Parts: sequence; structure tokens; C-alpha cells
Amino acid sequence: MFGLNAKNTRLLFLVIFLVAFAPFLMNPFPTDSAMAQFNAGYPDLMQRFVIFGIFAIGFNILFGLTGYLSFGHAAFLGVGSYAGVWMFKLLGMNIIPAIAASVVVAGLLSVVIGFVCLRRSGIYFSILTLAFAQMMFSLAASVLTPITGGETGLTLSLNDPRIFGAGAVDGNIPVPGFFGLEMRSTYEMVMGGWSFSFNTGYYFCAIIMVLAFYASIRIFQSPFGLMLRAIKTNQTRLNYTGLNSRPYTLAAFVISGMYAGLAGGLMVAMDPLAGAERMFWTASGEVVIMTILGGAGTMIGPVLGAGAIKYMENIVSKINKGILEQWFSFMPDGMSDIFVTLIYPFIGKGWHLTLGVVFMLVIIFLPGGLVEGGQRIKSIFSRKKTEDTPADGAKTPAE
Amino acid sequence: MEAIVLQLLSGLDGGSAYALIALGLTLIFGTLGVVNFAHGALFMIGAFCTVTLQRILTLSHTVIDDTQKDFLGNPLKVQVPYIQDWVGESAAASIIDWSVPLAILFAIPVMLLIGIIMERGLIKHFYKRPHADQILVTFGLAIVLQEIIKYFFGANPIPAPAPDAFKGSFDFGVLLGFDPNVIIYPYWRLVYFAFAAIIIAGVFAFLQFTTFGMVVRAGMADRETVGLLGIDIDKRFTMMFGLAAVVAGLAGVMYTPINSPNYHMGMDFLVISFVVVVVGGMGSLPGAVLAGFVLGILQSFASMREVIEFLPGINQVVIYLAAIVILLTRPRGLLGKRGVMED
Amino acid sequence: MSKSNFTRRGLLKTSAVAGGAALAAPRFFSPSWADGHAGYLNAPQGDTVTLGFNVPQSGPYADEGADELRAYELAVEHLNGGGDGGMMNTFSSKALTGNGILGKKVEYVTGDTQTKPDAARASAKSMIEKDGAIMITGGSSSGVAVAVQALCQEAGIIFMAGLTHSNDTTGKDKKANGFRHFFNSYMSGAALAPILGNAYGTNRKAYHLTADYNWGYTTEEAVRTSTEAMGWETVAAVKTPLAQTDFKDYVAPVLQSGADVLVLNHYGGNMVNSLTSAVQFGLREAQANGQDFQIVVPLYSRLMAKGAGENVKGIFGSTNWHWSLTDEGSKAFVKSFGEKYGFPPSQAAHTCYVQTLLYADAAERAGTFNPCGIGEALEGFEFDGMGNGPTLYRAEDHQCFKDVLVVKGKENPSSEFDLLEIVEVTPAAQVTYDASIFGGELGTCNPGA
Amino acid sequence: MGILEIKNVGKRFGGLQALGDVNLSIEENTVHAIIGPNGAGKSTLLNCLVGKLIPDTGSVTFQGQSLLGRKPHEINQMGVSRVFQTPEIFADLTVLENIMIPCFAHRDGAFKMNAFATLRGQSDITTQAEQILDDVNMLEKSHMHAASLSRGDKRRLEMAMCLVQEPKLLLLDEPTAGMARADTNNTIDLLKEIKEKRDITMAIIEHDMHVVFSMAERITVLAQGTPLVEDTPENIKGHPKVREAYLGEAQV
Repeated sequence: MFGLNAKNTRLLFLVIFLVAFAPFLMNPFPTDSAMAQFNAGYPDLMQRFVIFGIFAIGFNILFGLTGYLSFGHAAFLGVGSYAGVWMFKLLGMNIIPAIAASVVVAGLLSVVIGFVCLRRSGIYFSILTLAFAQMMFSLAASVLTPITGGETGLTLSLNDPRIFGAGAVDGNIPVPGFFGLEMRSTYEMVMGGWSFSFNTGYYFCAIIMVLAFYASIRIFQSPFGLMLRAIKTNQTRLNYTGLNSRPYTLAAFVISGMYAGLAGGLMVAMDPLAGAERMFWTASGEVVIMTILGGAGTMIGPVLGAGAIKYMENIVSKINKGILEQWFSFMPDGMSDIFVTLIYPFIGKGWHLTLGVVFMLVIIFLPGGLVEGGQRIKSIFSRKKTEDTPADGAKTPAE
Repeated sequence: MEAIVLQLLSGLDGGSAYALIALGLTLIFGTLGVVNFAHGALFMIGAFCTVTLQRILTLSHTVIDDTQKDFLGNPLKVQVPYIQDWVGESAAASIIDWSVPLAILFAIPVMLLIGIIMERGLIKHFYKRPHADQILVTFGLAIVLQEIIKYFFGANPIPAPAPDAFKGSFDFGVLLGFDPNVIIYPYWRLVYFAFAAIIIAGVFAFLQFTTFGMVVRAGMADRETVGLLGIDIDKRFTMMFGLAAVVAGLAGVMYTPINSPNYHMGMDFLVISFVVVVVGGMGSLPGAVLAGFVLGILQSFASMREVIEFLPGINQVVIYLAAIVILLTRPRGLLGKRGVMED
Repeated sequence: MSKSNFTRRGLLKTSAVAGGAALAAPRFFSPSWADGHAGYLNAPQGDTVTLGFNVPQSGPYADEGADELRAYELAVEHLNGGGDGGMMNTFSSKALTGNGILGKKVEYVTGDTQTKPDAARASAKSMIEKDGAIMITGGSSSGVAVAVQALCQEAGIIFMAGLTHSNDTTGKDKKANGFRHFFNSYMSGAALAPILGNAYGTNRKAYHLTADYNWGYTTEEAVRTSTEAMGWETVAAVKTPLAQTDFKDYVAPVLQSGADVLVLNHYGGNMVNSLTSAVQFGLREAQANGQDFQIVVPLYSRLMAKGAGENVKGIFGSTNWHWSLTDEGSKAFVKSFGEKYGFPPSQAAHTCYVQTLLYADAAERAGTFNPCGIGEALEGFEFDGMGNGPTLYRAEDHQCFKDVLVVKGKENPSSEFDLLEIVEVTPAAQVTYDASIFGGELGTCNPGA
Repeated sequence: MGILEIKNVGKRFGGLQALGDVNLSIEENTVHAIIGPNGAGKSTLLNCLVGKLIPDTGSVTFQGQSLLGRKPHEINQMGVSRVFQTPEIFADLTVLENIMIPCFAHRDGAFKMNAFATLRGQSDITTQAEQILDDVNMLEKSHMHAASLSRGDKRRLEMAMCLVQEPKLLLLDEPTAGMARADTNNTIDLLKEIKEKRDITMAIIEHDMHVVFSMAERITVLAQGTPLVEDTPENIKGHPKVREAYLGEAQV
């Protein structure tokens, strides 16, 4: 369906299902229970899941297919954000021009940077992209302050021109919206002990993410995608087969740059602020980590990786000692102290430690990322099944 | 003219730190083919060896001093280092004063051990994995290491001053015929420079003149062949990793008086040291050293007031700009070999 | 230890009424994050109120953030009637009774700003959206403060700034929903200049090294203006990258520049490293223009002074508050903080503690948690007994005006906390400025509904 | 006028003269072998033909058009294909995909931005690729990963990939290097079969005299970067200079 094979159609429907029902799936625990701490179904985090999902999907088109490891992709997200905020400042709070500008500006920038950096491959390419991104970060945070707002970030102000929109609403800056539909409006549904938030901005991002995901599947299974995979496995042979690898890599680079710009545009559409640290090398590293953690070269992996990282950043970091003590309060005093002491380094301010440990475990034991983990679990079940029905041999999962 | 000489000195000083870190990174990459993002963390752990030694030397028992009051108005608890009880006040003071140089002796075994454990426990399983996996796992390790340090030592910088004998500055200008007090440079930074030169020379001599070094160099050139000769290259590579860890650690130990160590100092150096390694040419030791000094000097000159006024922001980007120009004109960096890390 | 329970309790109470697993009717469909009937966002329902403490828990300011968090926990304890009450006893307003806020028990949630505007906003948003926080406070940098303040304005939540020193926070980026107790660059400059003039004379040539970001700019500007006004000359002002770790390239040329004072417009790790470099290059012992060379650090923090070690000795700077102050408020605060944690509080801890109490007091006096009511209660509020002498929360820009401390690195510290000595307490009048000089618009208060 | 004309080609690497003054003409529809001892410059010459290296002096023309300064993919699109010493295939792709890539290159040229077409929708390409796999008896392996093929199959796959594009000139760089005698003979048979079926010119760089003498119609002996002699196999066998320079040390 939609020009996809059966497997990819199933994958697409799975993704549609997941994002459509995310408000339920992300809030599995009753709001009053101790486990509610692990609920992630509030608008901001759900938006982040899908926005960074888009970022990682785009990155995967470059890295997963061609094997070119860009260490400066956050630069495109950053300029996308700046472009978006400037559209808000100049034109008005409709998100469509902002997002369009984000994609276009990021695309143009990636043409320039890609053209230069793709003259080299391997780690030399990585360092070139890193150098460009770091330069842009440094300049944005300092000498370009008039355009970028410097370290504070580019924020809206009441005196912005906004030629097509209201300057102020009740003395406040208007909020981003889609032809009057405010991105921040939320519909709360209460069901027993549970509560679920349905946020306009989230569903807007989710629809775009599904489209982005669909486009990525199409690219993966297109002749163009085949050429990109060929570049990854043997660029020499490709050149001696009469194919010019440069425009292919450049196209992949620009597409993934535009995905990053789209993510940047959506970020400001949800929260109209653009900061320079979005372009810092750690932000570029984060998308690399998301992609590899989820499973580079797989279609769903980067989305899972993005979700895992953002979950840790936003949920684990908010657990504090008080909460921990509450969890273990059912235990005898001595024992609860031991548990609290053991777990305390990993939560709250120690969430980086958890992050580091999780990376290492996944990379060591699941070279194919979370997707491989899923496949292993699946193969355990399907092996059981084949024992019952030996007729149909279990297919070994594709790597 | 004075300004130029001063900036040159400053550049050499900065370059020596870059070169030292890049040297270790290149050793690991050249021998093991591993891109080690935890190298900055090793540098940081080296620096914290100094802090640890300082803490050990100043392990104290408390004596209540009724004549003084603490901030709550209670009698002041004075910390008296045990070492003071053993060797007397003045000897103790001078031992504590010399804790940074002493930390070298402390750091060598510690770093060697950490390096070997890291290689045997983790890195060796990643020799055949893609570079991206190596980057990620070592990056994860770097985060874990720095969080552990943060857990024990906090996030604030911890001062670790140089011995009193090295405080103050040396009047370099007089040697070169300038007026006194025009070109002065801190003693400890000169010590650091000399130390870096010795370590770099030592590593080169080790690789050049020992059989161990010869085998390792052969292994760097062609690992398979060396393996076929029946030489246990793995053991030697483990030692190389230990050596690289020691180099990084010592660089960190000696760096502490220059900047008070904190848990993220390794990350601050990581990106720049990778740029240095790549600009020098992946796998080339002389390239790493050369690039370290070239970029250090460039950085120093770009930081001059006159230059910044002319080109605002150039001090922020000069290293990256230089890296781009060098990589575009010399595809494999300054002294890189063909075919290394190009795919 | 206060037990926190992090829920959207407003929703729960309703659903409890609806009962069972039956699908409760959607309570509101509002075009904002509003909580419907209360007229403002996240109106506390039931018997508790949730505050959001958003502090740096990772990154270079993690220790400062940890100290802020300690202060918040202490403040919550005092508000709920625990401990010895701390500054509640010395506070001139007596609205707080140790019975929570407006009779509701105070609970809190914590988050990590990472000292990044983006992360700080994400964390604040989760407090607002997930935990139903009614007020956000904390932070250790102006970038974060400005970003979170803007978010709170947009969402309709009160923001009580933590440590933020840039003029922008209550200057060009001021917001109706944001309040700052901490002092700013302008005040530092105004308080420092006369002291510097007395100590070093008015015939001085200054060389500025300035961290290349907003706070650095406003601080350089403030110190330059006030020192030039008394006759100092500014030889040069060089911007240093925020991410710089070794300042040798910037410090090395200072001696030859003809300057005889070095002003380090740096904070945190930047300050520790640049000061260390400056001392290494012999600037403290040097002579220039026939006078002793001097170094000035406009904004001191005790935590950071510790990082610079003995390099701070004898160096002037300013600070918002110091534990060695002997007024009743400071003594009470140091006592309860010190007894609970074993060491004296930092200025960041002090400002955070005070901000929490001020918020609670404003709510009590206003009789509501509605941000607009709280804003009214805080605007033009005059109080005393909080450690900085008589203080005014100015209505025009939501900035506190109070005494500013000029301090100096102590020559013979008696403990690891005793690093700074107070040189002068500059009276509020001397550091007060016209609210309009930094531009910006306060806008109107946003209750979020 | 041959299909490939090499005139006065020279190439230096630093101080080393890799190619002196090479003049060589390869006639259409012949199998032309270039032999010579190690270091004779055979590989350098080949790299000068495919665009990997640019000669310092001289000219290379293919069907009257100069090849100098053209990129490898352009030269390939002109009708020159290359077979490598160790088979260069797309190891991570399936056998079918390996074949489809040159099919696309042949149909669409060096670059086509067909990101929203589907592979399955390209029925002409799939049919063609399957046809070719059938021709080389690899159809049943079409969904295997190319990396898991035997060495002989990899070589066959590589040849098939080259032939898809209907090259006029096939350059073979020691196609049997490292092979056992049986595999070598299979390869010779494969090449002979290709030669019979198509109008194709082959230039073989080869060490193995067995291969050379069982296939070549013309032989050029290269020594120290210059052609020593060019002649038919029979004459080369008996040529004293060749025996001296080459065969003397590597008697077959």
C-alpha cells in the first residue's frame, strides 16, 4: 500500500498507531501512583519525542544509508530554529511560514556545507562537518548576537514587527498557531485514576513525523536509496559502474539537512525560542547516539533511539531523593536506605551516569541497537512457535 | 615584536597540551585502530590523580580549637593532616606543596592499570566493530567516568597549585635582548612545555629504539603480517593502550596548576584533540605533534586584541577554520597516510 | 523530609468524584494550558501546592545548583512549619505562619536546567504540564533565567529567578510574570567603583577581559561606565570565548598594554581559570605605570572562589550576600542552613531561599495563587529581615533594590568557607537606577487562563 | 586506429618514473594482454586508463575521444568497464541488487534523483537483472548477500555487473590472481564465452602466463614503465628480450 511492500506498510501502520495513541501509551500509570513519575505523556515531552524522531530519521538517511557520519548535523537544526523564530518575529505567529523557512534555510546551508565536506570521506568528512558546526555555534553564541540572541537565545519580544499578525494579545506575545489553532492548546481526558493529554502541537508534529517517516521509507526502498546503500558498501565499485557518487551523497546530505531543519522549525513552532547550544557538538553527537542506539540503517531504530534519550533526559533527571525514599518507604528502614543509596547516583543529577551506562550496555550487547534487541526477543518467541509448527522455518531476522 | 614573541610562547605552550593529548589518541588509533572518545576522560582522571594525592596527603584528624569559632559560633574544628604528625609541620607543608610533581609517581601506576583494564575489559571487544560503535561506546565510557569523578569530587573546580618554587614568572625577554618585564612567562607553563617535550621525545624514542617499539610500529603498518610472524601483538597492544593512558594521565597531572581540574575538563579537550589528530593525519604520530603546535600557535595569534578587532570572532573559530582549509588542501591531513580511516 | 507526590492533583480530585473506571467527562477544552474554573493555570486543588525547583544539576554549575536545591528544601521545610523557621522569624512581613501557603502544604518537584536555555525550558515545561507546578524558580545563569522567564510568561506561571546577574533579566528581557531578587551588573559596577577608587586611586588604566555572551557584555558595560565616570581609562576590552578554558593567550599581552588594572568579567569556571592565569602571569606582583598592578572580579561567588584557591586573596569583587553578615536575618538563615547541612550557604542558596519565602508571603498577602494577584502583591513590596537590609521589589521592572556587598578575597582564611571578607555594604540608594534605562517592556501579567 | 590509443603516456610519483613513454594501441574486438614483471607499471597504466590517475604526459583516447581528466564514472559511461584483482562488489547488498545497480547506471546515466520511485516498480530493471543472473547461472542466489558468495561466484557476479552495461572495452586487472588452477580455468572459459557472445574488446593485465597464452591475441610486454615489445603470443613466447626480461625468471 502507498507504494510500500507488506513489511514496510506494517511498519508504517505501527508508527501511525504509536504516535496516534501516544497520549495513552506514554501515560500507563495512574496519576496518583508512585509510578506516575515514569509517565511521559505530557505535551512537551511527546512533542520532543516526535521532533527528535524526525531529526534522527533524517540523520539516518545520511548515516544509515551512505555511512557518512556527520558530526555537525545539529547546525542544521539550529539554523532551522533561528529561521523559524525570525519568521515569527517578522511575519507573524503562523507556523507554516516558520517551518517552511526552517526547511529552506537548512536545505540551502546543507548544500553549501555538504558540497565542501563531501569532498572527503571517512573521519575526515566527520571532522569537516564538526568544524563547520562548531564555527557556527561559536559565532552564533558571540559575535552574531544581534541575529541569534547569543547565549540567551533568540526570543520573541513585544516590539517585533509581525507584519501579518498581532503585535500583542492582552499585553502578551501571541503564541504560535496553525491558522488560529494554537499549538499549545490541550484537551485533557480523565479516566478513572488516569489522565491523558491531547495536545494540538503534538498531533501537528506527529502528522509531520508520520509523513517524514513515510518519505524515509520511500527513500529507503527507491533506486536512489539503493545507490546510497551501494555507496556505503563499496563506493569504488559504484564509480566504476558509471555512477557519480557525489550528487547522490550530496542529495542525501541535503535531504537529511532539511529533515534537521524541519525538526528545528517544529521545535520553535512548539516553543518559540532558538538557542545557540542547539548547534553545539554535543547536540550533533546526540543525534548520532540516537541513531546508533536505536539501530542505524533500520527505519524505526532512530525514532526509538530518540525516544529513549529524551525519556532519560526528561524523566530520569526529575527523580529526586525524596521520590526515591517514597518508593522504598514500604521496606524496613535499613533496607530502604540501602536501595536508596544504591539507586541515588543514577537518578536526578546522576541521569548522565544512567545515560552513559545505557549507551555502553546497548552498544556492547546489541550492536544493532534497540531494533536488534527487539528482533532478538521476537526470535525467541518465534523459535518457540517453530518448535510447535516445524513446517514453516523461522526466518532469521535481517541484520 | 614583543607581542609576537609572547603570543608565540603562548602558542607553543597551548600547542604542547594539544600535542600531548593528540599523541596518546594517535597512539591508540594507530596501533589498535580504535577511535577513543574516552581519551579526554583519561586526561581528566590524570588530573584527578593529583587531587586524590592531595587528599591523601592532607588526610586529617580534627582538633578542637576553643580560641576560634566556626560560622555557627561553635568552637572551630581544625583539620590537622596526619602527615604533619609524622614528619613535622614544615616537612609536611613542603610535601603537600610538592603534591603536583609527586602525583606523577602516583599517576603512572594508576593510569597504566586503568588503561590495561579498559583495553582488556572493553576496548578489545571493539577492534572489529565499526568506528561509529567505537566512538559511541567510548563516549559512553567517558560519560560514566566523568560522572563517577563528579560523584566523588563535585562539579566545582578544585585548586591544585604548583609548588611555591615554580610560582611567578620567568623573564624571557631579557634572554632575547628585550627590556625587562616585557616578555615574562610563568615558570610552571615553561615546566609544562619542557615536560611535554620530554614525554613526546620519550614516546618517539621508545617506538624507534626498542624492539617492543619496533614490533608495535610494524603492527601499526601491517597488523596481519606481524601476527603471521607469530608475535603476540595483542599483548603489546594492550601495553600500548596502557602507555597512551599514562601519557594522557601525565598530561592531566601536570595541567592541574594551569587550570583547576574539574570533572568535565576532558570533554573540553576532546573535540579539539580530535581536530588536532585529524589535521595531523590519522595514525601519524609526528603529524599529531606538528598539528598540535600549529593549531596552538594559530589559536594564540588569533586571540590577539589587534586580530580580534580586525576580524571579530576569529579567536572562536580559527582552529576549525584551519582544520577545514588543511583538510581540503591536504586530503589526509598534514602527515597522514593513504587509506587510513577513509571509509 | 517533605513527602512529595507529583501529580496533577486537580484532575484527580475530580475523577475521584466521578469515581471508578468510568470515563469522566472531559473537564475542559480550553485553548491554553488553563485549569478552567480557577481562572488561572495549575490552580492548586486539594490541600497541597506544588513548586518547581529548576536548578543546574549537571554541567559546570552543578554544585551551585545543589546548594540552591538545599536552600529550597529548607524553605519548604520552614514554610510547612518544620525546622526552626529560619528567616521567617526575621522577615518583616508576618503573613507566613508555618502552615504552608494559604493553608496548603508545600510540595515540590525538581529538574535539571543543565545550564542550557533549551533544557531548562524543557524541564520547566514538564513541571508545568506534568506536575502542575504553580511557580518555577531557580537557575544559575542569565541565559537560563531569561529563557525560563519568557516561558513562564507565555504559560502563565510565576517565575522567581535564582542566580542571574545580567541586566537583561529585569532589563530588556523583563517580563510581568518574572521577579528577581538577585542584584545585577549595573549594581555591581555602581557599588564597586567608589571602593576601587578609594583603594587604587582614580588615575588607573583598565584592561577588560569579557566573557563573550550577554552577561559578560552587560557587566563590562556597567563596570566601564562607573569606573570611567570617576576618571579611570579603559585601555582595551577583549572578548573571550565562553568555552575558553585556558586564558593564557588573553592574559599574556595585558602587561604590555599599558594597563595597570585587569577586570575579569567572567563568572564560574571562566573566572576560576582566567584569574588563575592572571596570577600565574605575575599580574598580582607586577608594577605598571608606577603603581601596583591590580585585578578585579566584578561578580564573586564563594563556591567559585574556592575553585580559584589562594589566587583570590586581596582581589575585589561584589556579591549579593555572604554568610558572614551579622544582621538577624542572615544569622537566622546561616544557623538553620548550617545546622541542617553542616556548612554555610552560598549566595545562590540565599537568593533562592528568599525568593521562595517572598513568593509564599505574596500569595498569603494576596490570598490567591493567581499570578496576577501575586504580581500585585510583590510589585512595590518593601520588606526587611532577609539579609540585605531594607529591600524594595520595584514595580516597574520587578527588580529588588537592596544593599550590595563589596568583598575582597581573604588573606588568611580560617576555613574552606571563609574565603571572602566584606569590605563595604553599599546602600541600596547608591545602586538604584532609573527603570527605563535598559529598555524592554514588562507586558501584562498572564494567569494562563 | 585502435579502439584505445595510448600515446606517449608518462607518469611520475615523486622521484620515481612509473611510466616512461608508453605507446599502445588496442584493436577493436581483440583480447590484448599486458604483461610484465612486478613494478613494470602495469597497474599504473591501467589506473591512467580508468581515470583514477592522470598521466603527466601523453594522451589516451577511446574511440577517438580523450579520456584524460575524466572521472571514473564518466569513462565507464563511455563504454569502458573494469574488473578488479579482487572482485569489487557491493558486499552488503543482495546479488540481485548488485546487478540492478549497473542496470540503472546503464539506463539512467551517472545520476538520477529517483528517490520516490520504488525498486519493485522498475520492472524493466528487475527483469533485465534476473535475466542476466539467469545467464550466469546465479538466479537461485539472487537474494543472497553478495558477501556470502564464494570467491568464484563473486568474480562471476562482478563480470556480470560489468557486462550489463554492454561495455566496448573491458579492462581486467589480474582476474585470476590468487585462484586455484580449476577456478582459473573456469574464469578463462567464462571470459572466452563472453568474447564469443559479444563484440567486446578486452585488455588483460596478467601475471599468469597460462591465462595470457590461452586467451590473448596480442601481447604487450611492459618493463620498467615502457613497452618492451608487442606481438602475437607465438612470437612473444620465443622472443629473446622477453625471455630475458620476464620469462627467464617466471618460466611457466
